[in-house]
Amino acid sequence: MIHARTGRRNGGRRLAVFGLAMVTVLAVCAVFAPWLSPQDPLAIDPLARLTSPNAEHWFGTDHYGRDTFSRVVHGSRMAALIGIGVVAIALGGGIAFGVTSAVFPRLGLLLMRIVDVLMAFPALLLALALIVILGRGVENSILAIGVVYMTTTARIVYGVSLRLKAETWIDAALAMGAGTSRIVFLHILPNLMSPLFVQASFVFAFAQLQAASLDFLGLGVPPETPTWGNMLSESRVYITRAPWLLLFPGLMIALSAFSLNVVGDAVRDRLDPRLQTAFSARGRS
Amino acid sequence: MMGNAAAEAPLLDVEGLTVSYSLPSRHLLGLSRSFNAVNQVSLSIARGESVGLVGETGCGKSSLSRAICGLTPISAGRVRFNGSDLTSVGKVERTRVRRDLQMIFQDPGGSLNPRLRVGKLIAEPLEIHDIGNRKSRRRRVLDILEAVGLAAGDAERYPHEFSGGQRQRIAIARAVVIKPALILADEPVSALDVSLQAQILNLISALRLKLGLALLFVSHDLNVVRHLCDRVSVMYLGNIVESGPTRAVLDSPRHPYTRELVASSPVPDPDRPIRLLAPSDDPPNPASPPPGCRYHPRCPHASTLCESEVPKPEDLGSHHVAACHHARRLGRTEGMGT
Amino acid sequence: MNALLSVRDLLLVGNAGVDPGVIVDRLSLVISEGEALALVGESGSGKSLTALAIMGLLPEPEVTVQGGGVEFDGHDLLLMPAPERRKVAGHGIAMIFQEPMTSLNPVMRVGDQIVEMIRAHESVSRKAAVARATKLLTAVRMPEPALRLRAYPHQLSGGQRQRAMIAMALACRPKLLIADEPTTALDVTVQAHILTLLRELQRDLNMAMLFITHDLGVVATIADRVAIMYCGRMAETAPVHDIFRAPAHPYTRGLLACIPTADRRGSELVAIPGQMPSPSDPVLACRFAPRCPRADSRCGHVAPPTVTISAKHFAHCHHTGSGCSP
Amino acid sequence: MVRYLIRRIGMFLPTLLASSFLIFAFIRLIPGDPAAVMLGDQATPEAVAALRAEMGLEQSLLHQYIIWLTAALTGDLGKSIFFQVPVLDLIVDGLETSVLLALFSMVWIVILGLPIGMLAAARRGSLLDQGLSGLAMFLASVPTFWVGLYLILIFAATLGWLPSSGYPSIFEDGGITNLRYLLLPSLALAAPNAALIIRLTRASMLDVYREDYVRTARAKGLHPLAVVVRHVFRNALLTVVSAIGFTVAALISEAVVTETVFSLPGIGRMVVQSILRRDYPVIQGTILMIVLLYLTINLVVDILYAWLDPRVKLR
Amino acid sequence: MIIVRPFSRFLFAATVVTAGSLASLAVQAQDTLRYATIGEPPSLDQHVVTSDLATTIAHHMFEGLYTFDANYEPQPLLASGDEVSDDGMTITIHLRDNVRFHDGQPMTSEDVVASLKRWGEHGSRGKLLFANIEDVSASGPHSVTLTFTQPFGPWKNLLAFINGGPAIYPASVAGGHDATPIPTDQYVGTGPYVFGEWRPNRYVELLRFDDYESPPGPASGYAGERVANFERLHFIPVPDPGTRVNGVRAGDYDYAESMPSDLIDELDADPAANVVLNGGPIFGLVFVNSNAGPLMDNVTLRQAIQAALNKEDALRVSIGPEKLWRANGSFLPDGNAWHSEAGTGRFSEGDAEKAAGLAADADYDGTPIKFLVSTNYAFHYDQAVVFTRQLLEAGINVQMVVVDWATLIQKRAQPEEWDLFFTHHGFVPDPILISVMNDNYPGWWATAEKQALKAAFTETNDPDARKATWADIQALIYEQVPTMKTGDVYTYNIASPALSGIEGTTLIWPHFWGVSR
Repeated sequence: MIHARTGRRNGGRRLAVFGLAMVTVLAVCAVFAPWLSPQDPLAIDPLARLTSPNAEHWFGTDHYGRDTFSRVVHGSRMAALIGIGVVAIALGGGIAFGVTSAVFPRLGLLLMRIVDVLMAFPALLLALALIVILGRGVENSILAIGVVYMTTTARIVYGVSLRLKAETWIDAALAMGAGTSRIVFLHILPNLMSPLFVQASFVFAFAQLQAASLDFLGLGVPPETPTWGNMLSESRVYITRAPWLLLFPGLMIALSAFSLNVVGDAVRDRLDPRLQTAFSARGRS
Repeated sequence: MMGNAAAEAPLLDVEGLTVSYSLPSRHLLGLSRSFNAVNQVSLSIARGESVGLVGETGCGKSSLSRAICGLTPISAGRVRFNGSDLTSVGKVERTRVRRDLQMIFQDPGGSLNPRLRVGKLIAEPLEIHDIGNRKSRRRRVLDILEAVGLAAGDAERYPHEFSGGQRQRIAIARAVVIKPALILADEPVSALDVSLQAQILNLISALRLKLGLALLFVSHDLNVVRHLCDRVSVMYLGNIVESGPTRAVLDSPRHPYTRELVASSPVPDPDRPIRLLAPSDDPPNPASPPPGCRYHPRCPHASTLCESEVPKPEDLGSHHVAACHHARRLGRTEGMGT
Repeated sequence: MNALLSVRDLLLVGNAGVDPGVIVDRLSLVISEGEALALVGESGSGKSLTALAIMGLLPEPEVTVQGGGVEFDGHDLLLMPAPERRKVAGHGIAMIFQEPMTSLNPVMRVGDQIVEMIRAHESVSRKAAVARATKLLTAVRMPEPALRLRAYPHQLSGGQRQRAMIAMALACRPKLLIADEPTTALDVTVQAHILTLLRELQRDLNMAMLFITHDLGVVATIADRVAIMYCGRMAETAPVHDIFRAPAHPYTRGLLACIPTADRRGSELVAIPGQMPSPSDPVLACRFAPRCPRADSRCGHVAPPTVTISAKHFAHCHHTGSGCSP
Repeated sequence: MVRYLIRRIGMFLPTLLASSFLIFAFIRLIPGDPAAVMLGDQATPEAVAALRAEMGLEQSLLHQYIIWLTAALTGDLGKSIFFQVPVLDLIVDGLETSVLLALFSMVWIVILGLPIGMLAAARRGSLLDQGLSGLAMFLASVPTFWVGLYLILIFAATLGWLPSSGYPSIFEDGGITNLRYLLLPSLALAAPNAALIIRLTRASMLDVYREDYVRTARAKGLHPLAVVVRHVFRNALLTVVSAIGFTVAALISEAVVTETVFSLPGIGRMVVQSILRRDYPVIQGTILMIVLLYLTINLVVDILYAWLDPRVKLR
Repeated sequence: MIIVRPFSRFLFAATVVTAGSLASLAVQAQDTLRYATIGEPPSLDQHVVTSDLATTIAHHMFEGLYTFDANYEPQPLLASGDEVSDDGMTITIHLRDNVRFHDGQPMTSEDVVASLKRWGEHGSRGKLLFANIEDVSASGPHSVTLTFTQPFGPWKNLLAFINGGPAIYPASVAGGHDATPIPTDQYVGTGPYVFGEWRPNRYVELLRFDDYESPPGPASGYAGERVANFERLHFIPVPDPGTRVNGVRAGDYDYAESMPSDLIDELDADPAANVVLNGGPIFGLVFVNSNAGPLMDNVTLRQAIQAALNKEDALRVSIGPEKLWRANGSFLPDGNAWHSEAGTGRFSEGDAEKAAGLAADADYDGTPIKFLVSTNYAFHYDQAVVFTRQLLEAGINVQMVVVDWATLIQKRAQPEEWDLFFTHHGFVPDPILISVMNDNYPGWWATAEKQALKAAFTETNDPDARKATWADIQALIYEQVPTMKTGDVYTYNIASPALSGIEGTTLIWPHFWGVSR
């Protein structure tokens, strides 16, 4: 009768506000990176290598003498690009696979078996395999991670679509004589939007982690591109010599994933507390 | 010619309708089993008539109504509606014919897509059947909203902004906006509180009178059926065991199951307590019905004949039909009404 | 008869969620030993929460007791420390619920759940507890009780599950059984059996019963006395015959007029217009006033008095005096 | 139960077969010539060509697949091009590390995830709950390798409490105490997944707590601990158990990174190294083994689930 | 509050107990030296494998006829002495007669002949020598005669260079294999350590050879006495440099190679690690494609590229501390006999204007120039990044193609895939071993001028003549730009302070005879 989830609401809301603020800051960084960063993120200064944070270089410099702050700011741009790309592929493919499978059960059986097979590969391995085939590159990183999360998204979309299909209003529409396209576009897709928004925020968050892992293994975005993962990968030997080089990009990855998770969580709680188990926070990793 | 023929023939004529569901096989390589949720049921409704379909959970009443609406595939039998055989006509024709057959569901919230505004929801049947233009549809929506007791402004709101009773009004508005000939209502008031239930029952009655609708009313509540329906059919385990004029069937039931049902139904009168006619409430398993008369394991009147032979429907006069070997013996003398 | 349970001015407040506000407003009721009281109301009237408050099972902190007292067998339950109160649960008061499908733990055998109940309150051996559980299942007319003891809930039918619930509730011979719509989810034929069983057990064990329902037909079957609630407040309490024969409160009358019966066939039902306000809506002195055919300006401003119709018949309304029975 | 088992295993085999084909096909699409890599910087083209021929790289793809699969079925996954030893030997050796690492991590996940999740659920809404939930969310958002680097820095390089890297087999010198080599890596690997389990445990405890049967249990006057342990926990565990499937997948996946950071001789690092060396047979064999492992664990999880939930096995 | 407090106390206690169980005592294997390598060698077969890592491991078990002393002078190892005929065409090498293989068999001239022949036929470095050799034969049980087609100066250096060099295997092993590396079960050598086992992904294990007969004389460089103090050597692959550093600090490894240059000051100051500099510098080389593409025969454009590069900047960025690099144009370092300043004026001009002018002279039209570089070696990548930016500033459109090392090796063999590629070269005692001297090495530099000078270089035994010719070759390299040296890099390793006998500088590869704990 009365939802028993309200207890965490205040704390949850504070966290969600923080998350939303962080996401906004990151988005602003991504859009206005060239204006926000005080220096060219690629400019090399051999005489200012590995300087610790100071007034000129807020986050210090790396071993090229490049300004870490500027690189971190520019990194948000790649993070956003990868996140958006991965979400687009994961959701686009996931919706196509999932909804088609739910609406055409026979075809669905086959499609979902394909998804099953892809899901039999642990995520990073699948991404790794795809990267190795496709070669390093921003697009290929996006594609590889996108395919990984497409499988989970397809599963979720399939599940939610099946549940929607069992809803009385679909029966009602069918009883009225509604055709397949009407069912799909008017009755299923709009109702998928909020769960998909939640899924999108989680995919966005975990795309950051996967991309960072690929970069770290040296199989992600080309190393000359300033991404947080590349920055970590390049400077991991300086963990004692120049700890700021690991601290800031690492924190950025964590914060971006964290804030998106928090936002997704809050939205899910708002939408339907019972969805909790349908969306695992981590999805696949 | 056409008009005459249609007037004489029943609006809905269901003959030998069977709905079967398959079950996973017991053994890995065994044949898949199936059971008949609806077993060779025949039923007809004339124009403007209201017929009640009564039974308990798992008796097949929902499967029957869903099959008539085309939501569940039919395994055998025929459904004629408005002169067309819905089981044999093409898809386009079937959609056209179905225009005159609309459905109302039990759960007033669930039958309305939460993402669509009420105006859009009500206009949906008009859109599907391509009736009128945007403007005329809009007008009809507003008219019908008023007819069901809602305000014109409600067209812009979403279903979740309404209470249960109001949502059922919306569902009814949607069902009647297209001016159908028959409404199939599957337990439309059982989820509502008694004060709202009365409002909705009154609304259905009023609309029926105004629009000359025929009604197939599926319910487990004898009081409601008694109130609303001209005729009633009682289902047990996929079969119609008794049917006839409401008063005749419910006041002097001839089938032992109907008698049990009537005796079990509580009446708001402390002087008319419920009575137990069957020895137990052992639930029937629809997937493996007993041989012979399906009711015999619970029946206080069962004889050896009942264990082996399926009773045939028998007309006991004035269209009162019962499928029981002992229907004549269980005569009016043991009438149930007080 | 002695008052076994008395609820005084119970005030339940919803703190957050969909409907913040006063949910149960200074409700009082009394149940005597061996008496069956039906608490009647529509959904949202607060009848279930009242029962949960008595049991100490409110979904806190969403709903909390903000005032009043619950006295059972001479002890104030609300002031009792938790361990003692747990002793009352089961021993003194037991409860059964509406959904027999979900009220039993799906991964625990039925027998174990009954045994758990027995052993929580009495130090008996497991074997003895099992034997008693078998007896209890027989007492509630469970078919093949020994077999059902080892079954999981999903292997039982709805009626059987409710029988198991009843067996569990009766395990420690409670003085009061609270039954929260125990038959609403069941088919009428099953309901008839469960109601009959409850009635018999209640009389045989001389157990008091608080039976919560919205179905006046069921009330007529099960109750000695009836309390009608509307929107968190008591509307009318009376012996069962008086409620049906001489309802005093307009709401009670309206409810009775709503029910389609053989006598009213074909004619329009006299529906109560409008709908029940939610606890968050502004509060009028009489909550039923907006829907009441007899309401006047007094009803909006002056709290309705408690009118004594007869010794055991009370109504809370300005307009009980005149009016017709349905 | 038997029927359930058979049906579940019936799903397992086709998936495995389809995966094996995918693995084989994937690997062949990778650019890079294993022969050239193997012979090194100063190799002549003729030597490379000769080696290619010797390694069977010139035959048709399907032919290579069938040969590979038939051999794989008999346990022969080929010979490592780089090490010139049977792939199976490499995998078996690597499995000790990887399986122990995963087990160790699972232990962390369970002993950290379940109690903390339960605690957070018990103190729902409190500052403690907010803190723990926030922390869990943060840990789930931190890259494992980052955690690993800091763990090495703190516990190995600075404090010197634990070994920084590597893992000598427990069958070698040091025996069972060699497990200390896995403490830090397993902690790094467990952190984000434990965070997931914390969140999941908390959520499903709260979900179950709202179930009617928990209310029934409380109505029975049971001690709260009995309610939690016998009624809430067992049912909440169902959700958690079903999550173990993808937790294991996550462990395997992230082990690739963790084993690289900690220089563990496991199959995860072997995949990465073999990709860099273009050691086809090893890549194929290892990924096949990982997929097999993963599918098997999922099978076990499902069976465990069926065992925990009587509703499943009778269906 | 749903659950009572005693429950959370219980949880707390459980957590504490768990944390307590973490403590565990370290156990150290006293007689094992643990060496953290950057990875795993492809094979330890010295004849055909030129990997430095392979040599680091293998020179403990395989020995050649000669080796280098601390002054990079070749000294006898398995040989006891040699005689060179006056015309320089016949060389007789005398072998020590007390040498035993690990399988217990004595080493004879037959084994030496078989080993030299396999090396000469299939080893890339062996081919350099054998191109001038007519015949190798045993001239006694412990003496071998090499007959040359023409005098060949660098013969002893080539025989002493064990990396890709003439390790002596038993005749049964050497005679039975071609270019394919010999399998591990046939690793039979003469060195102070015996092959133990190779546990892929875990370690390569060498065991002390108890019947080892050390060469005479005091230890100097690799020459002289060899004493094996450790019972076993473990070469453990630890690809992550940070992990190697922390591993030595934490005591998990006794020795770790290839340290990040920026950490040298920190490690120098760290009592938990001793810094060991590598003796010979390595140097980066950017090869230019002489076979295809826009740079194939456009020497002016090559010079434009060369002029644009400021190698000092690149070195500073990629290496950092100045003591670890020299912006040195000479292919061999200062102090080495082969040092020469010829042509080095063009080494690091860093003159964008001049480069742009040269590019214009070369009719450069902005065609993209593909620069192949891998990330496996940080300094390749780092320097390539700097060069790319310098070239872009000079208007030369360079595009980096970043791949992993395996792909680079594959791609560089295909002339149409690249225009420039980055690699590095280890220290060599004789310039003939520098890869650019090999006509078949990718880049395929084989101009007539080169061929003439190369012939002159190898035909004489006279050291001064050879040095002069080498200076000419170096000048020609700066003129024709087949490759661009990027400067000397001194790598370093770290050792546990517990080790004694480790010198501050390695000769080329670290060695662990004469070292103890």
